[in-house]
Amino acid sequence: MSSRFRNSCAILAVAVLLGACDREERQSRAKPLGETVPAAASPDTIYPGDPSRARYVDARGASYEGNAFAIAQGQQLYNWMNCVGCHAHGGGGMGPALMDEKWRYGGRIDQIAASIYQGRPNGMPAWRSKLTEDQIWQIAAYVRSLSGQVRKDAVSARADSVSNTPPQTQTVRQPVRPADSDQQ
Amino acid sequence: MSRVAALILPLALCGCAGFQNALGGDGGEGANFVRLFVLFTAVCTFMYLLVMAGLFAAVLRRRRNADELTVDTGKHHESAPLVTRALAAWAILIGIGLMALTVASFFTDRSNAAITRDPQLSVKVTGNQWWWDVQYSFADTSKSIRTANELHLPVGVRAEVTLESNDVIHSFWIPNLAGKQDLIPGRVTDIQLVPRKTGLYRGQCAEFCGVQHAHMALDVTVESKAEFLRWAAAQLQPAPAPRTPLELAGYRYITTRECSVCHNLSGTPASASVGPDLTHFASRRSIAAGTLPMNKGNLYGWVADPQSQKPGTKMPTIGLSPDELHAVVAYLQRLK
Amino acid sequence: MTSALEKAKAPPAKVPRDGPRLTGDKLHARLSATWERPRGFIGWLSSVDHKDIGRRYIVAALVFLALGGALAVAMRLQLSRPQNDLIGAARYNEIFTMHGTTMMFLFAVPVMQGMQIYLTPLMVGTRAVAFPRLTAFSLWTYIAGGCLLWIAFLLNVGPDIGWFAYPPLSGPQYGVGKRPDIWAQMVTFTEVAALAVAVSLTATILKQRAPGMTLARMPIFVWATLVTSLMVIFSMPSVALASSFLLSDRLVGTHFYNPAERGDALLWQHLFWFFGHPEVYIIFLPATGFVSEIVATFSRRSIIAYPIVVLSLVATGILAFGLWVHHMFATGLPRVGYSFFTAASMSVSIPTGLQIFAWIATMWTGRPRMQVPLLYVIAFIITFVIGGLTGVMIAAVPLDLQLHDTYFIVAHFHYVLIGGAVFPLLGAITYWFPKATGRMMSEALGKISFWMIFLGFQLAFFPMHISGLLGMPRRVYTYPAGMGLELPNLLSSIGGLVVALAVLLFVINMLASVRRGRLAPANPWDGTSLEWATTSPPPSYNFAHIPVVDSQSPLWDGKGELAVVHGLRVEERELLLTTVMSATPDVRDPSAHPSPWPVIAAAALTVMFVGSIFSPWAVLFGTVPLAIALTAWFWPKTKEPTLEPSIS
Amino acid sequence: MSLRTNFTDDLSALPTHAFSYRSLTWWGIIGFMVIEGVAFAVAAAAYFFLMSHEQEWAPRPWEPPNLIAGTLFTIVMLASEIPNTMVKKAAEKYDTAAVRRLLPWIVGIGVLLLVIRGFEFNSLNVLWYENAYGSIIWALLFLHATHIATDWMDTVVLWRLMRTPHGEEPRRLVDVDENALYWRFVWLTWLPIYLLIYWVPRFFR
Repeated sequence: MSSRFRNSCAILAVAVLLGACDREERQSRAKPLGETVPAAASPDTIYPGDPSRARYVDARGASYEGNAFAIAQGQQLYNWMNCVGCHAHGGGGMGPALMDEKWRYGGRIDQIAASIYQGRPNGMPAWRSKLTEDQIWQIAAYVRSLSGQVRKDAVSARADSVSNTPPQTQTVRQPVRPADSDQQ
Repeated sequence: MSRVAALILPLALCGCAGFQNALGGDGGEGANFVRLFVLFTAVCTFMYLLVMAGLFAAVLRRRRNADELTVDTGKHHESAPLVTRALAAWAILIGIGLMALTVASFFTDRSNAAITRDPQLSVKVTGNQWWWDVQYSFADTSKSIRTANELHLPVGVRAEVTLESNDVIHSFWIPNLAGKQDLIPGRVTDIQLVPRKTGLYRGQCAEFCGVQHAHMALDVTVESKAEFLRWAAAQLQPAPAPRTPLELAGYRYITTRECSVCHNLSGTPASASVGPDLTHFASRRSIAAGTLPMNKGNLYGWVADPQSQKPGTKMPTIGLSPDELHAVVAYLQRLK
Repeated sequence: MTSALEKAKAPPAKVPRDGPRLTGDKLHARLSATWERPRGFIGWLSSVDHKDIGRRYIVAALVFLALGGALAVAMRLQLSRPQNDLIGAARYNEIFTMHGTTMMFLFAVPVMQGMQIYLTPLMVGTRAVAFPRLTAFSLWTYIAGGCLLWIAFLLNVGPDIGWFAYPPLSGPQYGVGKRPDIWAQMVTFTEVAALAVAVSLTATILKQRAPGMTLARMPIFVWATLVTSLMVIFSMPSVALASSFLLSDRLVGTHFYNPAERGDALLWQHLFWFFGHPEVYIIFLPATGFVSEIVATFSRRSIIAYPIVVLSLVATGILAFGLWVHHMFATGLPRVGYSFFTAASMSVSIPTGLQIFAWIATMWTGRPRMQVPLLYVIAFIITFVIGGLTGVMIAAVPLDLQLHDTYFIVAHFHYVLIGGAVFPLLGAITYWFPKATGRMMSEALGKISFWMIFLGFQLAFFPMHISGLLGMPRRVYTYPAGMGLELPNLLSSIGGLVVALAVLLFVINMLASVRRGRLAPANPWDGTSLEWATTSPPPSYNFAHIPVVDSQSPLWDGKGELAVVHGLRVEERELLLTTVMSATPDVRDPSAHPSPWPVIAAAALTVMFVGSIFSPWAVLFGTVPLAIALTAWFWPKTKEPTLEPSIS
Repeated sequence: MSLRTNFTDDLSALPTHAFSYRSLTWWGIIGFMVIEGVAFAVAAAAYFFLMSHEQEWAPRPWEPPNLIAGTLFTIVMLASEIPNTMVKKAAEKYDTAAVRRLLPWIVGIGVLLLVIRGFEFNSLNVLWYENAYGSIIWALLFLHATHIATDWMDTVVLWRLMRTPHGEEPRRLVDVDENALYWRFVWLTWLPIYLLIYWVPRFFR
């Protein structure tokens, strides 16, 4: 066994370890207690436009994105807060679809969190002071999974409810692009 | 003194001490359980002693002809003359014992089924991770009581509890009153309770249901009919109005902020049903499904940081400011 | 070139065979050359010797016992006082899931099968198991499954759903991450392993018994092995299917357990317990086999009522399939059905009661020698009968509805599984240790650890009956003070520590005795079955000549003489097949040579199974390496066929 | 104490192979057939368990599966028993040449069956993730498809092996005989599954 082989084995093992940790970590509370607005809520992300030009990326998103526990919590909150009422199970209705590739206010997790936090014109309420930031991040993580943006090993195939979408684990990853041409 | 009692009573097995005790026998089924359990224990102990007597006699008995039926005599295949008859007798004894126990069990089962005909009170209990949603419905359909994590029952009244689950399988178990019954998503099950003695009891989820399975208890109060009616009348009232400025601040916070998206307080704008109903929260014996006894200190601890009291509970740690915390606790305490 | 027909009719070739003219040391040298595994690490991996495989099975299972035991100690520390915060809720849930899963799937069943793999060919007087490579494959599959579970646990992906993993808690919505998938796939691994062993052992027992060993002359342990192997074959497909359904619910969104889409969460419970109840007897019946062997040897007489004991084994095996609903009394099924399952559950105690009678009567009429194996048997009877009687209690619906899912049940199944299976196992290890290693275990150390285990066990588990009656549900990571639960839990924790120390002492005794124990003769206890006819430890080929049997206790009745048949080849691996009922010699059959392909196939299977946790396509692509490995496994390695066949 | 050895019979004249229940591998194959048979039976029990909750089966608005592909599959499957029996008979008569001639046919039929099986999945009128009815039908069909696939693989390997000089070995003909036996198991188990997938959802509408 060459030392290179051994090293790569070790690296692989560490990578698996970290990957598993990230995916399976169960955070029962947000790490920074009582922090303020998600940083991505700077003015240029509130309005339609190319989200890739957004100036700030909120680093906290990384600990929610692809975390199975956060996504599961987000899924439950999505139902409890009746997001289904407007967005259905991602297919959209009164509100825009969440499982396609069009994102008017940006499809990054921090941008989605900002949209939930601040609310958006034409009916999306602001959830600030209704949900904790932790919960908003969790919902954002779940919303990201609807269009296949997160790792498949962290999402659940279905909820224990009436199914009206193909299994989440089989969702094709949609490219994230602005929906400037699309008027809902 | 109470510590000494706590140490001695379980060993004495007298069964009158605990308020969550299968040997309490304070309800119809519970009493049947105690009778049947005593019978089974007696029969089983008898059989056990018989086996032990045989075992020790076989091992320790002094042998007159030391190697009567052993390899050394070459007669190791042979059987002692008594063995066949003893074997037959033993088989018959086991058979009779089992038959008797089966019959006893069958009649107890029938008696359990019989005492619970014609329910006089119907309650619906819904299991959630990790709390109980409790709804009373009455003949007058305009009236209904919704509460959580507590069950009030009038003594001697046959109550039918309908059981459902919103998420995973739970099991409804108030050992002093009756056996368990699972709450299974997609199914409706039921259990009949006939409390015989007034008192405070405790029930607990008995089917593993996730992280906080250990903290999913149910406070049971069996009281006289009059007391029950008084309780019910109080429960039918909307949430009390705030009286002091501090309570008012708490009322505002609870009914407009994070609390209101999950909890219901009748007569206020908070009308969600994700979490336990809080209308008469302060009249209950415990916080968070038996996690903490109800008192001011625990209330502060719970509202400030539920995740440290019951890690994994669905109630988030909001991060209230000290002023908000004082206000919220003040109003919660008002909810008698 | 001769045709197949001519070859089939050709007389046997002139090749060296065992017999009066080839015996003793010369035969030993030649048979060893044929039957020993190749040298080196690859040779070690390639071994198909049932003694190697059985030993590895047992050692691996004991390692898992130690791991599971460490978790038990952790749980007992957490529960030693109320409101303890030593271990958090989430971690505690992982720990009890791992404890139950490890003990049931990675310790209890494999250790029994390991003993069976080791002992069965020796007891029936043959040179190898029926399918040596399949048995080797099973070993590696089992180890891969165990490693999967434990590596996942160390990587913080340990399952946290309890060892019977009820959906919806284990389903896609509430079973978060890959934790339940790890559990379900580990089940698949161990089922594949257990089924492979069961097929191999069944064929060994039916077709490879020594000439003259009719069914009525088989040692009781072989009977127990036959019954449990058949039980494995009939019960395990059910759980394999259930766990596949669970995986597909979680991975591709099927709805087997989703009531909102016409599925049913109770489907899992039916499928699981249809396996789960027989599973208990799959663990327990081999233990009764140990007991029967030990009792006979140490009482210095054959077992009383042999036909009754055998019928009891068979009856228990059959009845075990009619009991599964008694795990589901609280689910609200129709009451009429309950009465049937109550009666059936209680009736299981009849065959077991008869077996206990036979053991006691054997000791009564014989002359018991109080050595460590027999001490364990006596402890077994004292302990197991308590577990059996509490089992009768919980078979009654009104009692079960109170006792179900409480610490009373925890006490009950530890009494039947530790008292009923682990005590006999420890006795059996002491009993057959000299056969396997050539050295005796220390009697003094053995007695010390025996008393510690026996008394520590009672201290640990008897109070659990009380805590259960006082209303303590199982699987809680903590309990409130003031309910009277403090003392029973503290006693249990102390007892648990004593048991842990005692098991450690037992293992130390094993390790020390392997190196420095007293050298053992071929038949140190004056036993009667065929494994004592060969040397300690047995040679790679087990028996120089295949023994002939004409009674239930061949060595005692042979009076120092052993009748044998001869004429098997010595340059090739060859077995003697006999007829199923009367065991008359029928066919000379080649036996497989060592091969690295079983371990490679197990590795390919591991890739496929682990991959299919993450993607359904792994099932498709994973078959390619597996098919290659299996083809290479079966493909003959010699260029030309020989007149006398071989499996190379 | 070592035992005195007392030689009795000489076994060197015993045959080195035998067909049917005298063969060791036959018992192994029976063992695996029982395991898989139990798996099918349990799957069928699960099917009836799920069905017992429903008023209609297939539940509306789902249509029962289309019959063409499944029925065609069944016909081909039954017809395959003819060459299968011929191979089995030839093997028992040690007719290596006939076995070598017939095995490619069996392999070909296997390919045909796998192709039709693909169309069967297409004709179920329900997807596995739509409801539990769809899940169990897909599971049954998939479970049986794995048997077709494994036996086909097995036959291909055997066919290649029979074409080598090893095909002249009598034991290989025992392998052929047992492979044919397994094929009988595969088509016998198909018949009830065919009814469960295609006909029961029609009868209970």
